[in-house]
Amino acid sequence: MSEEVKAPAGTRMAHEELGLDPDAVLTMYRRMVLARALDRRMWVLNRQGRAPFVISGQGHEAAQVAAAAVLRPGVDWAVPYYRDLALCLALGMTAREFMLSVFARAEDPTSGGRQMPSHFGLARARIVTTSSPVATQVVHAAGIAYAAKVRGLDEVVLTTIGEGGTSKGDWHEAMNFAAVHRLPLICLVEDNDYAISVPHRLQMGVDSAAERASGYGMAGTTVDGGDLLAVLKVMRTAVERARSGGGPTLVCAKVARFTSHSSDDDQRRYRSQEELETMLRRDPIERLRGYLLEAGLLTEEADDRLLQECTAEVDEAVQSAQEAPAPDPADLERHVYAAEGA
Amino acid sequence: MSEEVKAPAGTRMAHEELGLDPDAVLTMYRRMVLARALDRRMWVLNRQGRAPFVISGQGHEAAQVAAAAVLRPGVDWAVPYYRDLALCLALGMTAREFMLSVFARAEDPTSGGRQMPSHFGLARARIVTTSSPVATQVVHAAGIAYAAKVRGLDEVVLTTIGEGGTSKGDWHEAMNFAAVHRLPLICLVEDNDYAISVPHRLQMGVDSAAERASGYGMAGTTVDGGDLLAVLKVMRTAVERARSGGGPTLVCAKVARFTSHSSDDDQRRYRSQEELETMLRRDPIERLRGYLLEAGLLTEEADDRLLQECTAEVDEAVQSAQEAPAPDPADLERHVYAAEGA
Amino acid sequence: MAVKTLIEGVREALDEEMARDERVWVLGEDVGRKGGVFLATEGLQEKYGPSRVLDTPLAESCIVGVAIGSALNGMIPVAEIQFADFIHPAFDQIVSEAARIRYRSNGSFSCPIVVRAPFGGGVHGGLYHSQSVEAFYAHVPGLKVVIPSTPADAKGLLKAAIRDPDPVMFFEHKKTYRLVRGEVPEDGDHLVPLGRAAIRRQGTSLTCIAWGLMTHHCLEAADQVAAEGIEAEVIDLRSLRPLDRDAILDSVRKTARALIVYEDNLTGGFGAEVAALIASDGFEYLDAPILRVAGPDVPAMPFNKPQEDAFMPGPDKIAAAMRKLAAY
Amino acid sequence: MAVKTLIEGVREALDEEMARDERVWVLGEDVGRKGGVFLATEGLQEKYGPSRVLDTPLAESCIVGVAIGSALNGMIPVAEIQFADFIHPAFDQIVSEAARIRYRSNGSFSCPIVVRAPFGGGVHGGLYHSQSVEAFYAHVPGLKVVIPSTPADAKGLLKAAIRDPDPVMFFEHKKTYRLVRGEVPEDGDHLVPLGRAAIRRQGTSLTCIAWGLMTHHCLEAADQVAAEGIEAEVIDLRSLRPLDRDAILDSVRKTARALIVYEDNLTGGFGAEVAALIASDGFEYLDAPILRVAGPDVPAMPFNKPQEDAFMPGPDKIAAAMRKLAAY
Ligand SMILES: Cc1ncc(C[n+]2csc(CCOP(=O)(O)OP(=O)(O)O)c2C)c(N)n1
Ligand SMILES: Cc1ncc(C[n+]2csc(CCOP(=O)(O)OP(=O)(O)O)c2C)c(N)n1
Ligand SMILES: [Mg+2]
Ligand SMILES: [Mg+2]
Repeated sequence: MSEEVKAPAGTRMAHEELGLDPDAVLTMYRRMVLARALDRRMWVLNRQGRAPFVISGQGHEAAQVAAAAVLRPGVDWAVPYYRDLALCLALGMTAREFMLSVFARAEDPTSGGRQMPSHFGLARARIVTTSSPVATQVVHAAGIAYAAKVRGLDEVVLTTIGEGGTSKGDWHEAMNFAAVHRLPLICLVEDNDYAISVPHRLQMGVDSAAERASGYGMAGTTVDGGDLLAVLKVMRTAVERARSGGGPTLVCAKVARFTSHSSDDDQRRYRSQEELETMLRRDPIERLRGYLLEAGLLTEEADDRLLQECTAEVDEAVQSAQEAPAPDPADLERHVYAAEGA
Repeated sequence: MSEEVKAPAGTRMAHEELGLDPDAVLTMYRRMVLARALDRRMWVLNRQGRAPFVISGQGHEAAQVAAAAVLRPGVDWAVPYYRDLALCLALGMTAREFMLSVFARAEDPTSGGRQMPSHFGLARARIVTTSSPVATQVVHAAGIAYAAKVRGLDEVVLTTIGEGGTSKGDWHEAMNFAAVHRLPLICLVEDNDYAISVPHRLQMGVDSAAERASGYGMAGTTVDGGDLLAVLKVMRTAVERARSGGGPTLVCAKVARFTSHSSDDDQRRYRSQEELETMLRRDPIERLRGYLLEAGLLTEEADDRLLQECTAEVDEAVQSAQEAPAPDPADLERHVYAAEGA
Repeated sequence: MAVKTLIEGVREALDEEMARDERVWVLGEDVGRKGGVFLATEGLQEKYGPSRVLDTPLAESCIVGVAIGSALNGMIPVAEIQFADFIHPAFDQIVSEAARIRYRSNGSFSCPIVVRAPFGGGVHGGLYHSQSVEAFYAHVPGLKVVIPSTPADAKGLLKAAIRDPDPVMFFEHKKTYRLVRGEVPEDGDHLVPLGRAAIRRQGTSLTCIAWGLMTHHCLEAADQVAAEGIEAEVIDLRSLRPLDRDAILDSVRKTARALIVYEDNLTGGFGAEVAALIASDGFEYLDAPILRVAGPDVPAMPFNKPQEDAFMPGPDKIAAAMRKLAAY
Repeated sequence: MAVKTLIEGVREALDEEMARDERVWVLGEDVGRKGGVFLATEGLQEKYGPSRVLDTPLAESCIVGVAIGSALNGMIPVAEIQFADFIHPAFDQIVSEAARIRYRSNGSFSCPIVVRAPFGGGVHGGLYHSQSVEAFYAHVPGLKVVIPSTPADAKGLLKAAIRDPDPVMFFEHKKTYRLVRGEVPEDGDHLVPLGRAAIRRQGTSLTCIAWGLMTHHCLEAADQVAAEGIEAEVIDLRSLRPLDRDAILDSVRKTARALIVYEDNLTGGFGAEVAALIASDGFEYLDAPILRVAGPDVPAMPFNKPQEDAFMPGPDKIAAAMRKLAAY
């Protein structure tokens, strides 16, 4: 799409400052749009009674796609949490693979339909298997990073968590360990102001979890998570620090949670109409779209085309996943332990 | 002893700055000396095979006695840890009561000889029952402080912990909770550079745990824990903050661990002779003694007398505790639950 | 008496006890404005204020530890753990602390707390929203462990738990919340004593021992086999700790056959203790092996329906075991 | 073969496996310079360096979580928990994470870790340095639970645990560390397979099932009653999970009487599962009730000697139960 670029004369745009060519920015944009389309579709499926449970990342896409952009998939590690659909797609999970988990199909590469959807994991992409208990993953990430360091491997580990999750002991223990050993770890806090219904001010006494970084002896930054390029810049610094032995970084990206916590929640019970309206204006995709249009990197027509492509991809994923076979009850007892002799 | 005061003309001494009269300072000194004498004696008992396990607070006395001095015993709460002999004595535990626990006697008011010595607790003095797992007590302290706040009681809660203990998730969860609710809580970290054999630099990536305070949104201070009056000053500020609704304070007092971790440890295995010698020079009692002598608050003779008094108190405590009856095996199953109908 | 759901029984107990005694308070994730993810605490924050119905940070060890501390300072906390699956981070606070405060202080401190948690599967909760955790706690001296299976019991047992001077783990099966309806006494002093089992169905052919949702599955199974002349006595334990030994042994003395049913993983589940008790103290009454029907030994209940169904000890599996036992 | 202590068996296993496979590493509190509070890791840091023998911060959940992470990235960690009493903060990492990584990922990830912890009492350890915790973990599918009772087994089982592709909880009774001596094969490939019990004494009068220190107490008791013509067969389970069902049932088939002995609190201890197994699958062989001798249901072992002794299931109590059982 680079033929459509029309950079305004005389000014250096943010993506240029970052040395990004138009394709790179558009690729990220596309990832966000695809994630959003998939995410929206799963809510439709939920309302139709075809997906018993969904939990989504709408509003978090810019932070996730920027974080993914600094990783080398299959080399660096991602230890995500349930909102990270855009992150996982950007790291190589396909739309169909995701839909297989939404429908809990046998082929679902994450868990064979054993886990709830959005409990990500994909071995080939080094997306580590995750669970529901909040914050346990952060400690695994520290362990992976420790192994990388001890084994002398050039690997960086990204882990993500909500701001609520930073209240857990595991988060603290992992941050401290990572700081003591100056591990190649980045902890991205996706701060959407709520932990289900619990607002930020009841969760912590500071504005940003990143304020805790110095208390561990590590670098910390708070960034506007609705601004893809701003997050990208911060993540680049973090990943360079990690690669060069400078130790871990704690990044807090301020994002918006567009949907209720999950399909079992209704956020209108605890957020006012007014608050919801203001919040919904913080759309990272709209924002990037505006930027791209303004920068002349995108036209309305190209955008329509892109949306259609994404929708088609989603349609296909849904259809194919829907048709895939359900798990066999006879497999219930498989993989509790390694198979004998395996 | 106030007749012995000879304040040097023209200069205001540190205790005067704090508005302390000589008796107040000498009382604190006496508490430190008594704690040290008791503590030393228990090691003797251990070597004689009369006390199977001891763990002590030698080197920590100034910080503890200063902390106790700002509390109102029986009104304010103390949630201590195992090094807090001086703290507990200052809050009203008697030497005999302590020795009852060293000998695991039935009368031991802490646990009836059920717990290891130095697992403090004394209901009448509002010293809360404590256990061995590190850091659990800090969360209880937060809960006590929450209750005080909600019930509108004018109570302050002091809790103590080693620097190693700050690595635990429970410590983090409690600090965060206390900060969110601006609780009347003081957490005193007695930082003696080691957690058994693990040195400070492997425990945390910062010089002082108090550097974490701002990350919770609370006040934090690091203080020379060998300097009684310096700690007292910090603790006064903290307690005033707590009483006036200003929320919690994290105080890190740098102290020395004179003894091995416990009678089961030998610190020569992991600390060099040189390091040990330097460390042993950081004696808070010697330091205060020097100050008192210089300030004319104490004479050598008065000091000798005081030491004799303390030794006599220890002798009596040991003898009386030694003679007290052992627990009855028939009581093994008591107090698992409240007695029926109680 | 009005017919209510089990969760209404829970809510009424909380409401009445909070109204009766201002020391009683509730804490947990989302218990305030939202009223809890299952709405067990709905309306309580409006009524009693945010200090007594507190939305805590996301930290289970903190929730239980703060509860303990508040109990030490004169309050009576009812801590909600959002799902029993997430109680594990609080294991140390429960087992090392709450359970031992009385014992370790030789009776000079006590810990009157209640920890409530929804447990159990069959609600497409997947591996981490379906677990049974009662065996871990029923093993711990110093704790009491209670599981209601009817709305009236939910109310009466919870009220008794709140008034109990010791720590009580109160587990509510998620699937019973709205499925199970029944009359609930309006009486503010409707208390069901901890430690007493209830005989839900009289029978002479065999004794079937269960708790929570499984009580209902056993009753269904009993109905199935009754047509074949097998009369199962169904005992709902209600308290696992203290355990109503007499109720179990009296029934086995009568029937000479025992079947224990639980949803938790078979091996090391609490049903093992019930079996062990019968095998020692009730051995002379027995005419047949002691059977157990329980969840299989897989880490937990899968999310997908076919495997979730395969995991669940349902009425059919239970009826089959009843037939086998009766025919022995 | 040289005669060694049990803890020497542990140390040799670690040393040999670290020498054999550079992926193996050790982490825990004080395992480095100090060599562990019981000296299980003495000398290893000097030999293998501080990265492979790591003194961690004081944080058990971190120790286990980091172990898990390192296993996901190609290492084989042996995490030491200083005392089993302090494993509770890591409960969530062990139960929700380590035990389920294989299952929840449908086999695409695995978690080959070993968690070692000294457990048990009789060492004036008081309430928090004496506990038995095996029942909690033996209940958890996805974990293996191993307890050696001899130096040779300590070595062979630990080596097997390190080579096992799944998470293994390895509990060592503190009192056996130096008290129990025995020949230890020098062979670097001396492996004792997990899941196989050992018959420590042959007998026909009754079957006595135990693990850890209790094995030795049972053997002493068996010697006591042998003079009276009671020949007890003593089975040392060695693995609680997987459980050697055949060894247990074969022996009971022969003796018709079963006694289960454990130090942990009676109610809900792992012996309940053994009893339940015999009561279902071995019922036909039984001529007598299944007896258990175990720790009383008090929170833990007091520090003072009289109550510590009263807690302990010692040879006399066991012998008394053997007599009772044989006379039935
Ligand atoms: C240990 C644990 N406790 C409770 C829960 C239930 N729960 C799931 S998500 C969630 C809120 C998480 O909030 P936050 O960390 O801010 O992430 P967000 O969902 O806002 O992205 C809670 C309480 C859980 N999964 N794990
Ligand atoms: C949860 C837990 N883990 C391990 C231990 C064993 N242990 C007892 S004291 C201690 C070191 C504590 O160090 P620190 O907190 O610095 O306090 P200090 O003893 O130096 O005063 C350890 C590891 C314990 N008691 N609890
Ligand atoms: Mg959030
Ligand atoms: Mg220390």
